[in-house]
Amino acid sequence: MVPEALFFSAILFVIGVVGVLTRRNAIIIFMCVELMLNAVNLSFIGFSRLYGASGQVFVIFVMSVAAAEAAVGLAIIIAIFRHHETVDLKNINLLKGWCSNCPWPNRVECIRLPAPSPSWCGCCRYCR
Amino acid sequence: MAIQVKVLERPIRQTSYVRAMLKGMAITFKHLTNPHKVTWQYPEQKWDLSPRWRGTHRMLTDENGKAKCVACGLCPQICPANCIKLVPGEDEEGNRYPLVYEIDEFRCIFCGYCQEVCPEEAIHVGRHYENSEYSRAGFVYDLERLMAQTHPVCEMWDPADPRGE
Amino acid sequence: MPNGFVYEFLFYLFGLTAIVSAAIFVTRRNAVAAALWLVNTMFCLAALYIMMDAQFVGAIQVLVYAGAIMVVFLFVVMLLNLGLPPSVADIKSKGARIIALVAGLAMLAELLVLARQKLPAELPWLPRETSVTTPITEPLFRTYLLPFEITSVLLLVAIVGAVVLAKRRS
Amino acid sequence: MNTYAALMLFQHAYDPQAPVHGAPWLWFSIIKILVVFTVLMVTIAYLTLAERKISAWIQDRHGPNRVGPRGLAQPLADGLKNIMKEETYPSAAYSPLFILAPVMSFIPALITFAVIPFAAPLPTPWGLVDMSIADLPVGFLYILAIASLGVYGIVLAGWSSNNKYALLGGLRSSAQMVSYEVSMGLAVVAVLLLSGNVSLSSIVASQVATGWYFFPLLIGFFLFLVAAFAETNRLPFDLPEAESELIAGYHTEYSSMKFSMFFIAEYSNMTTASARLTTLFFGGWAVPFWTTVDTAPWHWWKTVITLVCFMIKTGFFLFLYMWIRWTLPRFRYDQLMSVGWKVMLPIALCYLVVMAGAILALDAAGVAPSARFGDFVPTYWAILGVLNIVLAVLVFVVLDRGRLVSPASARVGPSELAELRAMATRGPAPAQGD
Repeated sequence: MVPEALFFSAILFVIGVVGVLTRRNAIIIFMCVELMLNAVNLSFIGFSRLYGASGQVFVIFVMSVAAAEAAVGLAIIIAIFRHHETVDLKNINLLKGWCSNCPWPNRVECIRLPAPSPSWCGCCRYCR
Repeated sequence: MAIQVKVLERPIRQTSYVRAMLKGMAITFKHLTNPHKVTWQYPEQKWDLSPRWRGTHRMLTDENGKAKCVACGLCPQICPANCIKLVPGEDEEGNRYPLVYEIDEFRCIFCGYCQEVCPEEAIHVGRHYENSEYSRAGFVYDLERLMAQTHPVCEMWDPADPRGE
Repeated sequence: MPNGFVYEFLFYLFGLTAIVSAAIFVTRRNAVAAALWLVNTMFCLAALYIMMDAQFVGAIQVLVYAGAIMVVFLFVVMLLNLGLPPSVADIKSKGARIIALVAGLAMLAELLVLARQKLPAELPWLPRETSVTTPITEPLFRTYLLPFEITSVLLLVAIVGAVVLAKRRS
Repeated sequence: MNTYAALMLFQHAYDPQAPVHGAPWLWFSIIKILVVFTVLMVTIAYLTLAERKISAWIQDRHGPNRVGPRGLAQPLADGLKNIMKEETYPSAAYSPLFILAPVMSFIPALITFAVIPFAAPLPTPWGLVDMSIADLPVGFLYILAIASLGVYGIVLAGWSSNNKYALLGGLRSSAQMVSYEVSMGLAVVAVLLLSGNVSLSSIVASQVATGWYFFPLLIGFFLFLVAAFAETNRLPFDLPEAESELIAGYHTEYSSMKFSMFFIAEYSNMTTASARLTTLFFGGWAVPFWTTVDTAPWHWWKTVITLVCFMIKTGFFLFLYMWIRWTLPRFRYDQLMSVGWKVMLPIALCYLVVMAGAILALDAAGVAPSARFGDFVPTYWAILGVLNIVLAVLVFVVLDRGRLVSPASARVGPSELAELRAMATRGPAPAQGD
């Protein structure tokens, strides 16, 4: 049954990767990452049938790391949502800077960008 | 309106939640095992009505089985809810009697003025409260129905003490 | 017993259900429905773990993933009111989708090639009388004691970090 | 060969005192599932009647007594009414999940019972039949895992109804259940430390051997009891469905049989929680002071007696649920959260450390778990029990001074309190305006 388990694990992992690449909802991307971790866990369990119970120990480590990751990641998403009122990754691009006509209260900190269209920078919900 | 503030000082021994909880559970257990219950088992066990209870009406009859009413018109006159409909008639001997006598028990406020004002002591409010119908029309009691009621009538005052002293 | 027809049938059933619900999960626009499909995948994985003689991990999988992590996800979705669809548009351009598909297929091919390595024979199953936790506790608390302790510190750090991040500054 | 001879052949092929296996095992499992399901559903139906009767008696009333003799057919009437009522679907609801939610709360509540051993094993001509549907080797973890799934039904019901009260109920319940699950899990780790196994049948067996765990694990039992109340959303923790604040919380929008399923889920959660308390702390099906019944060789009358014993113990906890419901008022939400995180969790953690230390110390001192003082008092049991009583005195007398459940005024700082006191002594303020 181990080859089948590895096969399932590979497909699940790839589904997770494709999800991360194509989705823009931060929460769903997060869940895709969890799916990838699960796929890896499945192959660990499969290998523990071949090499002994250490694989199961690693699954437990992966689960605790996933739990920690979920806690911190969701906290980050909540913090971003408070600021931007969206979880769309298209709008979460702080590193790009801010446009000049952004009505966001922090406009004074904005960097004036040589943007192709002066009315759009996607930095917040007003100039999406 | 002035606001008055009172700061409660609670002794430390009263603030324990667990002890208060156990005390409360003892109280409820005492009630649980107490055989004395306060519920009235209604259809079997009925409430004793006061002699002055004013419920749905009843028309008294004379020894010939006819209504005592002489259609004088005082009760529709005094009725504050205007719920009594009376059409008087007169037979060949000159006795007045009600052709139509209807009381809308939904409009009635059970003040008992009709009984008080009736010179023949014909219309009475009764000691009765179990009246349910399938339609609103069923609550318009006509003369036959008023005469067919058998429940005891209200005593507007104690005959031994008519002025309520 | 582990090689009967019923066993194989159930193994494939759970595996395929896991894959199908994972595929449905990545295509849902509604975040709550997506989360539930993911929970279904995790259940099927727990069943697979149990069928591969890892009962303890199977139970922990349901307890931690389905019972705690996904509930927290749902909680956040509900708290931020992100459940209903039109809030987020996904990557629509054909080019990006093709790139994602190609990348996925390449990775799948790579993984399948790796999985075709010659595998050693499977270990015997644990006898029914032994406690299922014993084979895990030995490596967990002896061989991997240091990683275990580091994980506990990591969890502590994560708790503090989550509280600090999500706290509303007044 | 006639049928009787075939039966005799089968009978000789199996040993009545060895575990049943093969095809008879499958048949017995199916029979056990059907019987347990039926008994559980009937129990739940009559629990609703018991709840109403007990509430009535506590409030000096008679309770339902119209349908059938002494009201015993009332559950049937209720069920019939719920089936015949109209189902309503709110137009704004997300209907797939709206329909799924009652199912999701119903199923975990029922399948928890699968691992609970409810009687001594029954010897049959085909072998020894375990009196639990599936005696999983990870039985205890299974219970924790399934119990943590109960929250889904409530959360989904709250979210899919598209109603703000329902949503708040769902949010509250998910926060509440996640918080109390932690202390629930930690409180029973002590049980696992004592029994040394996570399978429920071996937990019961070790309680038969060394005495029931409620005494040596008194505080663990108390924590588990409180957490079980919180997990089942019963008073004083019924915040998710607080009528006065949230109408009915997550099931505001549900009617007829779908509402009924939430109700059944609540009562079957209560039943399984009581059965869990019985199994983990009160010796499961073991009969007190009668070791003949609790040990092999098994016989059918032993199964019957232990089954009755299990039912009595579970029934006691069910009664406790109702008794507490009709005694205590509901917590405020901040009290609930602070009890969960600031009281239960630290106590559970400290308790775990103390108990692990005590067990380690006893082991180091060379006290065997089976050692006994005199003739029948088990040493382990007595020493840990005394330790727990000391701890209980510490917790309930020293700590419980308006801190476990604090009034609103506890959050007023000393300076504000002084201000309030000054205002109080000044007397009524002069009237404003005219």
